Amino acid sequence: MIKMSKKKGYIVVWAGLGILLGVALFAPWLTLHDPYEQNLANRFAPPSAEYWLGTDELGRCVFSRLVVGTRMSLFIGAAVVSINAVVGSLIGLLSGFGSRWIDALVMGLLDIVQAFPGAILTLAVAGILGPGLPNMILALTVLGWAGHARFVRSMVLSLNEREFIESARSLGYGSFHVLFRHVLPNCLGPILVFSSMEMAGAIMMAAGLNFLGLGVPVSTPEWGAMLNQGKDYFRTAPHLAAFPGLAIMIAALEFNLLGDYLRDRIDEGGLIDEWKD
Amino acid sequence: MSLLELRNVSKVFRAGWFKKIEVVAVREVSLRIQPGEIFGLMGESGSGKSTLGKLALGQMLPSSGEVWWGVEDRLAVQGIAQNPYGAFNPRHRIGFALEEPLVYHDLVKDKQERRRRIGELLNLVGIGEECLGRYPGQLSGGQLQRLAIARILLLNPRLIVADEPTTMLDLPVQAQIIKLLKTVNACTGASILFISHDLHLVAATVERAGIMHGGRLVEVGYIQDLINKPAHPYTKLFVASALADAVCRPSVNDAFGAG
Amino acid sequence: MGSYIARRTLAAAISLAGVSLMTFLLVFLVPGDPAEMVAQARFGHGVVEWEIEMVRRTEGLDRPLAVQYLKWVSHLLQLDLGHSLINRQPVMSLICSRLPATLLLACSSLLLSLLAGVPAGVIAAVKKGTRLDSVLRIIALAGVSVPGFWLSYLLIIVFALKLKLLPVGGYGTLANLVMPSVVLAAGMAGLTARLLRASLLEVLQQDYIRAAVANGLSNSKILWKYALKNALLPVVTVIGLRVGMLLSGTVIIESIYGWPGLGKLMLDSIYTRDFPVVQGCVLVSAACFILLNTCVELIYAWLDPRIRWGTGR
Amino acid sequence: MGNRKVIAIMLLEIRNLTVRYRRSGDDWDRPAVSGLWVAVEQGEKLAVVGESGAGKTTIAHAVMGILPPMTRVEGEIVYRGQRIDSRMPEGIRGKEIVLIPQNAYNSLNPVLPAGTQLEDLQAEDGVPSPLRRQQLRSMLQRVRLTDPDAVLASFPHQLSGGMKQRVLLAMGLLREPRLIIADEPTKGLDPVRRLGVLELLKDLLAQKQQSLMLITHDIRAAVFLCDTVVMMYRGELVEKLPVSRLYEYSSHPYTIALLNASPQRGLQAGQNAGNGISTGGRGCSYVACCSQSVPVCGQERPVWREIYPGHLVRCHVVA
Repeated sequence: MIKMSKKKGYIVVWAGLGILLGVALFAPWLTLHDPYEQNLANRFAPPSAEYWLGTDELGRCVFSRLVVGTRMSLFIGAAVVSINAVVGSLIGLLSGFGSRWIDALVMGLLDIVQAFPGAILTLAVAGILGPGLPNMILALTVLGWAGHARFVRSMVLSLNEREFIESARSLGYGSFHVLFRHVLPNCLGPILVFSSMEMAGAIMMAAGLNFLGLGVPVSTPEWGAMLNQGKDYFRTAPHLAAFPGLAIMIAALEFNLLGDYLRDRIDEGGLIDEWKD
Repeated sequence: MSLLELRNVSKVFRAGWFKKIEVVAVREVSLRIQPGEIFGLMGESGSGKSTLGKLALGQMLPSSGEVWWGVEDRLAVQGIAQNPYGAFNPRHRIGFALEEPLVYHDLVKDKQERRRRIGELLNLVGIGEECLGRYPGQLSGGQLQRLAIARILLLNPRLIVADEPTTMLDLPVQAQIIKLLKTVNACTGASILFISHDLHLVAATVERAGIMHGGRLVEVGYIQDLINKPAHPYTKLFVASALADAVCRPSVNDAFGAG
Repeated sequence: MGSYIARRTLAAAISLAGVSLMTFLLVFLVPGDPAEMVAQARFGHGVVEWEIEMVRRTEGLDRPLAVQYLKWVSHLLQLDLGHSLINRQPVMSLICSRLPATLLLACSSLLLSLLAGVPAGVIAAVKKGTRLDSVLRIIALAGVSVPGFWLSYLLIIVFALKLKLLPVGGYGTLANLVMPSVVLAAGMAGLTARLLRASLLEVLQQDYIRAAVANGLSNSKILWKYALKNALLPVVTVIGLRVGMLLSGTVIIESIYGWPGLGKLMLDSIYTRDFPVVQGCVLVSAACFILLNTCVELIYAWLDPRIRWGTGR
Repeated sequence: MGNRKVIAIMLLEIRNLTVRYRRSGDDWDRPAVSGLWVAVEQGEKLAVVGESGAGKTTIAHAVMGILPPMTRVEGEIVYRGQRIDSRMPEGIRGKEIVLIPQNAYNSLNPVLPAGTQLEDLQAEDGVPSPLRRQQLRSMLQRVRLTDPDAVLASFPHQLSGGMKQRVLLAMGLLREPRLIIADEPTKGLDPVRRLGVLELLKDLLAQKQQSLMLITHDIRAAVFLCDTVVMMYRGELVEKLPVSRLYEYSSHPYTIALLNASPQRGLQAGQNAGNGISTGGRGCSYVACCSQSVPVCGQERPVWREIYPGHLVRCHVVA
């Protein structure tokens, strides 16, 4: 956003999101070659007009694999974040709005779950469960809901202090009505912001697991897995590791920027603080 | 029979983990409010008058003592908040916010009938129908406070607890809201518990009032008596402070007459 | 203050108890029968029924879960984390031999991230809206968004292979420490800069800063004495929480650079399915993390007098 | 007022001040203060009275030079013949002119003890450290804080609201300023505390011949403390008069409406208040809410008229 007005910066953010989603949706039509097709005669080819980003150790087109990998990476990220957001928000709402005992119970659980250094338990769970897409998503959601829950809880607590919630109660509305008609609509925007930033983290974490071979099968066209295969040849064919890594970084950057932008737009009354990155 | 009766009510707040801290906000207060009257509750900040308001609303339970309401339905006790800017959900249009209590409590089934009822009340509080399509953020504090009053009137309250309803508003708007509260009292016969730290405001609004200090209700009486012959030492101090810099004005004596 | 410390210590102990329970339960996530797994490790592949049964008896795996947990905790309290399935070494001594390397790496990268992140955050906030601010913000965001394992390879290619300035990996000298620390510090520094910028901008708008300006205090005094301490408060909490991120980062980075720390031990054990070691690593890193967070909270209390005196929050 | 020759020595003069805040990008708000002329003589006590949003605090911040960065300021602010609007010369801000800020709760730094914050001011003046405590003690006693040493050692959250306000007063008076700008010192106080603050201010100002610019919505406080009152409505001054004439002879419809709306006059609510129809910047700013407006009010901006020595009104109707 150097020398760019805020408005133009936002156009970049939306355009980036559009391109990422577009590539993920139309991946099969955007490839140059079949991403699974091996060509042992043409291994480790450097970037060229035919193979834009070169070929890998089995002669497969890196560009096409990256394009198809977008779909996989975004799908994993979106799946993980949606599960975390739904589970975490429900628990957070319950904790913030329910009785003191429920709140104490949930907070105790959160304190324990968040006493683990985030990714270490995820790694351990993924390692113990073994590779595979469902196992990986499970590992990423075992702890992931906790951040959402704590965030939504603190938001509900601060909304509870607001006059309009108090007056809704004194107008005789029941708890469910207050929760779903008054509290939740005021939480949705901030949850979206939080999720967008979580998405960046989830994409990176998933790529990390795939990089370690603890996620999807190694031959899958997925950014982390491609990096995993490319790392063995990084002295001779650095492009194999460079481009998937770049893709991960761009996707993470995009969702972080989107989160920043949405926060500027949505944040009313400072419900979202800078805690989440 | 009185509309609201507090019998020896106390409220204690407890905090602390290892060391227990106790704060007595309200101490053994007994008070009766008659149907149809406007009762003023004065005191400095921290005197416990807001806590007493919450007890009267039933938003809080007393630590000891009893609160009795002479009403059939809990909905007949309603409050007006200090901050009108926060009284409405920022995501709902005013029209929705006003219809919501009627729909939720199933008071008026017919949509046309609901519209008519809301229109009537808007007329009473002096606000045009065009505000129904607006969001709270687009309205001024005075307008929002009028709408908040209209909203509780939908529920036909018998007792309205107004806790500093004008402190966030400018002087002329303040006067309009006080006037409106008096109109509401006259038209619907609802009693009003008017809580304020401003003696002048209370004097211009109510007939009977009480003064709180340190959680106790130190004196209750007709407002003229409180001002002209205060009995309790704190009442004397309170009244003297409020009048101290106002004595030079010519119209001050008629002001209390006008109350 | 004394009661505050007591309260934090109690909370840390409760967390530690919860963490031990969850770590204990980790092993039951292993697909299949844990007894069979232990037997396989002990007797090689193709174990027979009586061997599994024997392991079940000797290891107490046939007892109720609560009994097993209590036994495990009682061993834990004697600092006994069991034995590796692979080389039969005590897990505790394995971890103790690896822990210093990881702590060294974590500390040096934490220091590095503060040295880069705090000035960057302050400069960006003071120069808000300028080109310098934009550049710093983009660098910070890139730091947060860059995958560490990828950055490692980029650095190796540039500094080890092309420029031949630093060794590709290994342990022992200061030169070995540079690249892994930089990689680990990148995300943390970006986060610190972003948080500090936002928090300082918020503080600079507060009434007490405006009052200090109106009182004619010099700009540098206002920034360093009046604003920065307030601005650091929220940052300290988040940094404490995010040190967990740093510890997690060591797992991958240590493996890439061949750094003989806890992270590499854990990853190697995951690959060889040596679960007692994995369990031990998780537990020890969680304990470190809890200890550290308790320290952070005490620092916070020292920074913020409102907490020190037991009022507020 | 602008064309009058100034004879008395003016301590502070604000000449044709216009301040606009930026909303975003090139979107500027309606001026918070527009075309404002005010002067404070040596020793004068002036009150600026208006409702919230009238632009009172903006004047105070403009004089102190602490407006937020995204603000457009036109006009001149002259202090003892020296312009201070574009660049504040050394040793004036916080020393010759001080601001007693509005929000006592958040105007002391929460992480520093009150004593440190006071001593930082002494350090600016080069007071040697051994003398500092003694000076502070006597200052705090002057603002009627009974236990100065305890206050000096306290963090702001340990002080009550009233004590914080007194510490802020002490900060302001510590350096013997010539002009004190007090921003809403009685806002939100109950009668007992309000009177305490007013009497304290009156005593303190009587001891030294300092000038005061009192910014308030509280007409009674203005009458209590000041000699001159200027009435402000939506960024413009509408009337200037000596306090002695306020109750009987105030003439501008807005001043009258405000006086009548106060509880002492039985709360006569005006016909209309604050729906703020724009006049397109041409007519009188009060025309939309005025009960006495005539057609010319909507077309022409009224000029100042002196209806009595020292009593100026800006209204078409008052002749």
